[in-house]
Amino acid sequence: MKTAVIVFPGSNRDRDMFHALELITGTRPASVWHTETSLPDADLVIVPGGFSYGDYLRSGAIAARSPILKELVKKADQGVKVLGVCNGFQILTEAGLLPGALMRNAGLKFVCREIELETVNNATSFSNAYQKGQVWRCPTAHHDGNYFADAETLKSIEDNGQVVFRYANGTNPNGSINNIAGVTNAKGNVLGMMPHPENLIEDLNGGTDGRLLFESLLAQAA
Amino acid sequence: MIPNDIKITPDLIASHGLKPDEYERILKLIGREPSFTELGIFSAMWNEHCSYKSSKKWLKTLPTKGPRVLVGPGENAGVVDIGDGQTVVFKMESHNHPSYIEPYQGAATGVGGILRDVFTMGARPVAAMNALRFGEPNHPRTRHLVSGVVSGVGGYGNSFGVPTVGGEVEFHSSYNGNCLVNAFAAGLADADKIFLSEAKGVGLPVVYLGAKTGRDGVGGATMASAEFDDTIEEKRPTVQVGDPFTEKCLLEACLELMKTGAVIAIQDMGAAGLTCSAVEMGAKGDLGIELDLNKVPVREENMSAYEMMLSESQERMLMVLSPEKEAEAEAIFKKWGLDFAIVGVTTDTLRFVVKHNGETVADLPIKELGDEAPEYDRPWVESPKRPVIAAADVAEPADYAQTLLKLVGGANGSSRRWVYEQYDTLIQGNTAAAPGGDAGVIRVDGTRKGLTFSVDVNPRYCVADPFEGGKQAVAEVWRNLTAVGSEPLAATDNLNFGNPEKPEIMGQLVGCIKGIGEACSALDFPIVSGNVSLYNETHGEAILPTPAIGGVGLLPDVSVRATSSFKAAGDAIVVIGG
Amino acid sequence: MKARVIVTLKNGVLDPQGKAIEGALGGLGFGDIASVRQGKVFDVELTGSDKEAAKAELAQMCEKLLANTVIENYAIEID
Amino acid sequence: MKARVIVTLKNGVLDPQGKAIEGALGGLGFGDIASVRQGKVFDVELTGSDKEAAKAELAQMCEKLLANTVIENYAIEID
Ligand SMILES: Nc1ncnc2c1ncn2[C@@H]1O[C@H](COP(=O)(O)OP(=O)(O)O)[C@@H](O)[C@H]1O
Repeated sequence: MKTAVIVFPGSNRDRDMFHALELITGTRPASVWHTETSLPDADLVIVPGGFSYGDYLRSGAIAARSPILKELVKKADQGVKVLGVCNGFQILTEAGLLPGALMRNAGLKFVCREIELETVNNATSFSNAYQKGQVWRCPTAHHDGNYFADAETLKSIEDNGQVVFRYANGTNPNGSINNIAGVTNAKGNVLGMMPHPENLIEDLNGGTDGRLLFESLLAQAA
Repeated sequence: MIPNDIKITPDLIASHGLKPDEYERILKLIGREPSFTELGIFSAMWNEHCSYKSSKKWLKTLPTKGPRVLVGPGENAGVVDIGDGQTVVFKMESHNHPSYIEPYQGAATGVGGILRDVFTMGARPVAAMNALRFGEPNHPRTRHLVSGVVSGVGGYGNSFGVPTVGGEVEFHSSYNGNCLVNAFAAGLADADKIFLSEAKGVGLPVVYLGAKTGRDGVGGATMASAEFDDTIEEKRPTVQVGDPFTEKCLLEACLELMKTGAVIAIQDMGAAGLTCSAVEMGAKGDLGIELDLNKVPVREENMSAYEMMLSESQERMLMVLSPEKEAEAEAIFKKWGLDFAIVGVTTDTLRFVVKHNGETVADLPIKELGDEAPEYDRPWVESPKRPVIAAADVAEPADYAQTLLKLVGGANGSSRRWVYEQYDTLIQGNTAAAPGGDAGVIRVDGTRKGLTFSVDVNPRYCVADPFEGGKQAVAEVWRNLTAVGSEPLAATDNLNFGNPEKPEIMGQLVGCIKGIGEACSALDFPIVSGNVSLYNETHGEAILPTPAIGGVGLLPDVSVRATSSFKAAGDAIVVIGG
Repeated sequence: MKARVIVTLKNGVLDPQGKAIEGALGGLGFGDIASVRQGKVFDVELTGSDKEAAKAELAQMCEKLLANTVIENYAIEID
Repeated sequence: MKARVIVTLKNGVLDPQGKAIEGALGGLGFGDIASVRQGKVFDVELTGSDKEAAKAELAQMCEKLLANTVIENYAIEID
């Protein structure tokens, strides 16, 4: 599987993502600087976590307006898979690739904590290695992860099965509506999620639950 | 604009924290009255913060060498060999006074400062810790300080992208008017790619990098060395605001630049930024430095030479670069959106010359600015030892369960999860043990090796018996490191005390340093970096003596280590030790 | 020319910060608060001098960057 | 009664957000921006009806919570 990671000034989980993808796919992803205007040929493009542009103004807002995003929108329209994690999720919503918005955590504080996720839709390229209803561990680390969408949008994403992951067993760390932790676009080729599967992939991390997400993508590409 | 020809009066001298005999020393040194800017430069170089004038004599007694120590105290951070050509670079530093005035920004810029110290040496920061002390939980200011400081530490470190793997939080009434914020950072660098601050070569460009200079914290270094009183309110607008985004860009740009071979010397701008960094680079290299302040990127209009020389604006660096790599260097900084300006040149005159608007506003002997700073052998008295309380003197609790609940429910015994959940403890993907155990553990990226981190001190022990308390702080850090199975390598210290001009406070400082020295010698645990914060007093009341010790250990195989949780019912519980 | 842009949350959009401030003010003993909503203000200095043109440009800035129109409204004031 | 409180950074205090926004607007092709400074706005609904009393109370709220007077100024407007 060919992958690429977009790097913005202020991205800081890009290194974690490079490491995870290299470990799991066996090849190092291409690194794409935010000022570039074309993306390499890849099956999966990742927008990593961090504080792009310091997350000043709104999380992800400034990054969503960088040159490379125009190209990313084009690729997404062509069906290339796009995964945004944490700040990546915020960037994809700001860019209009995903519905809704990510607001300040209900507790107003940055939260770094392991939570539980339920895979509510395992029929996506990002979740097929999980069982439907499977509950798995995943770390979170964010300040603005409180997912919000208006009633109409919410109904449509729920009805379309766009909600892929939900916080389970009362572990919602941020007040997200309907416990939403990860959503796709209508076509299902773009996923945004707040938790960090890339930080739970080897024994050192104390578990490997996050691996299945990448293995889902790998299975698709094979 | 503030002119440079302001008349130097005794009041002005005093307001710069310089004592009359110190001013006499200045007159003798330069053979004339200093200009206003020169007075500012002396005040910055000769205050406690930069000159360590009260503590130097005693700090020299600490063991700082060892087979693994590559760079000891005196540089931006200590450097310790961890095998395979790799090193760990670390230091701890206080930001106590700024955090009391503006807890969020004070703590944030404290973290920013220590991270800069580490990456200035060429190391990528891989772990952070913080040691925090606040007043009583029900003191009216405590809640505000705790919440501001913790979110400030997190706000900066999380955005910068370094995992916080340990720390401590304690409450005691002696910190009611003077909280402590000590930040630790560690980074990794190859042994043959360590960068130092010593300038080399005459006629080379002195380059300014990073954020623009504003009036932030003008006089801040002076403030850090002055006791608090009610006039503190007036000093408020000098607060520095941190910009972790710029710092992250500065990190990436510096590391990228260092790879090109362009960097001859580098020094971060901390307290009294431009002054201390330029003087240090020149003095260490036996060179003069000439600065042209009109080239300094500024954020505000009409900044005077005095203000530029004393500004504490954050996220700035000074470098000496190879001239032939200048264009390459500039391109890297432009890529990261940072300011890049050639602001001066190295000379062979051994003078520190500062020009502004065509006028020479300072012309001082560069080595003497540092070397001739006053050094005091302050009078001290041995602290009266508090009586030892024998176990038999303490009544047995009537109800053990109640007592236990009281202990774990108290401010100093309860879980610190509320604090460390606000810190990103996992970023970089190498965290093997996050806060909550004896020591934080990270994997050395790309290897099987692990590094372990702990920070500790018990100020109650230090006040009861400074010597024993100092020893104990080192021993506890050592134990934390060995408890996870690592070999302790070296330590850093952050000595927080009251006013050293009082013999009893000086006695605490001396006692603690002696204790630390003795323990470090006995354990082959050298101190490779550190920081001293004195004058931690409010209305004449000093804080408890608080010499925080930060230690680093090495695990040959990070997967082989001990953790503190009980593993199974029925296992035997063993107590070992004396 | 000086302009001020005020960006506020749309009605119906949850405002965790406003809610928390409401609670905190209550806790400080301010009793007569019905609600608090938090927004942003941008003080923008423009080099041009044509007010109408500036207004149009500021509206563009809001649409493109300053406001997230999924959840926010904006208002523009020019001195 | 509706009131609006506007909190802005004092002169000279670094505004990393404003600076980043300035840069981003430039990148989007807005050429004539001299500077951007970001602040906060609080829309407060009060239950009382005495404007003077409200003003005094809002000033108290600013001093105690809404503004960080170390680095920020505040202004109060009542409808
Ligand atoms: N400010 C802090 N930042 C990060 N971790 C902290 C902080 N304060 C305490 N901790 C962590 O919480 C745990 C308990 O702290 P403490 O009670 O001081 O431990 P100990 O008594 O073992 O020294 C430790 O793992 C420590 O690293």
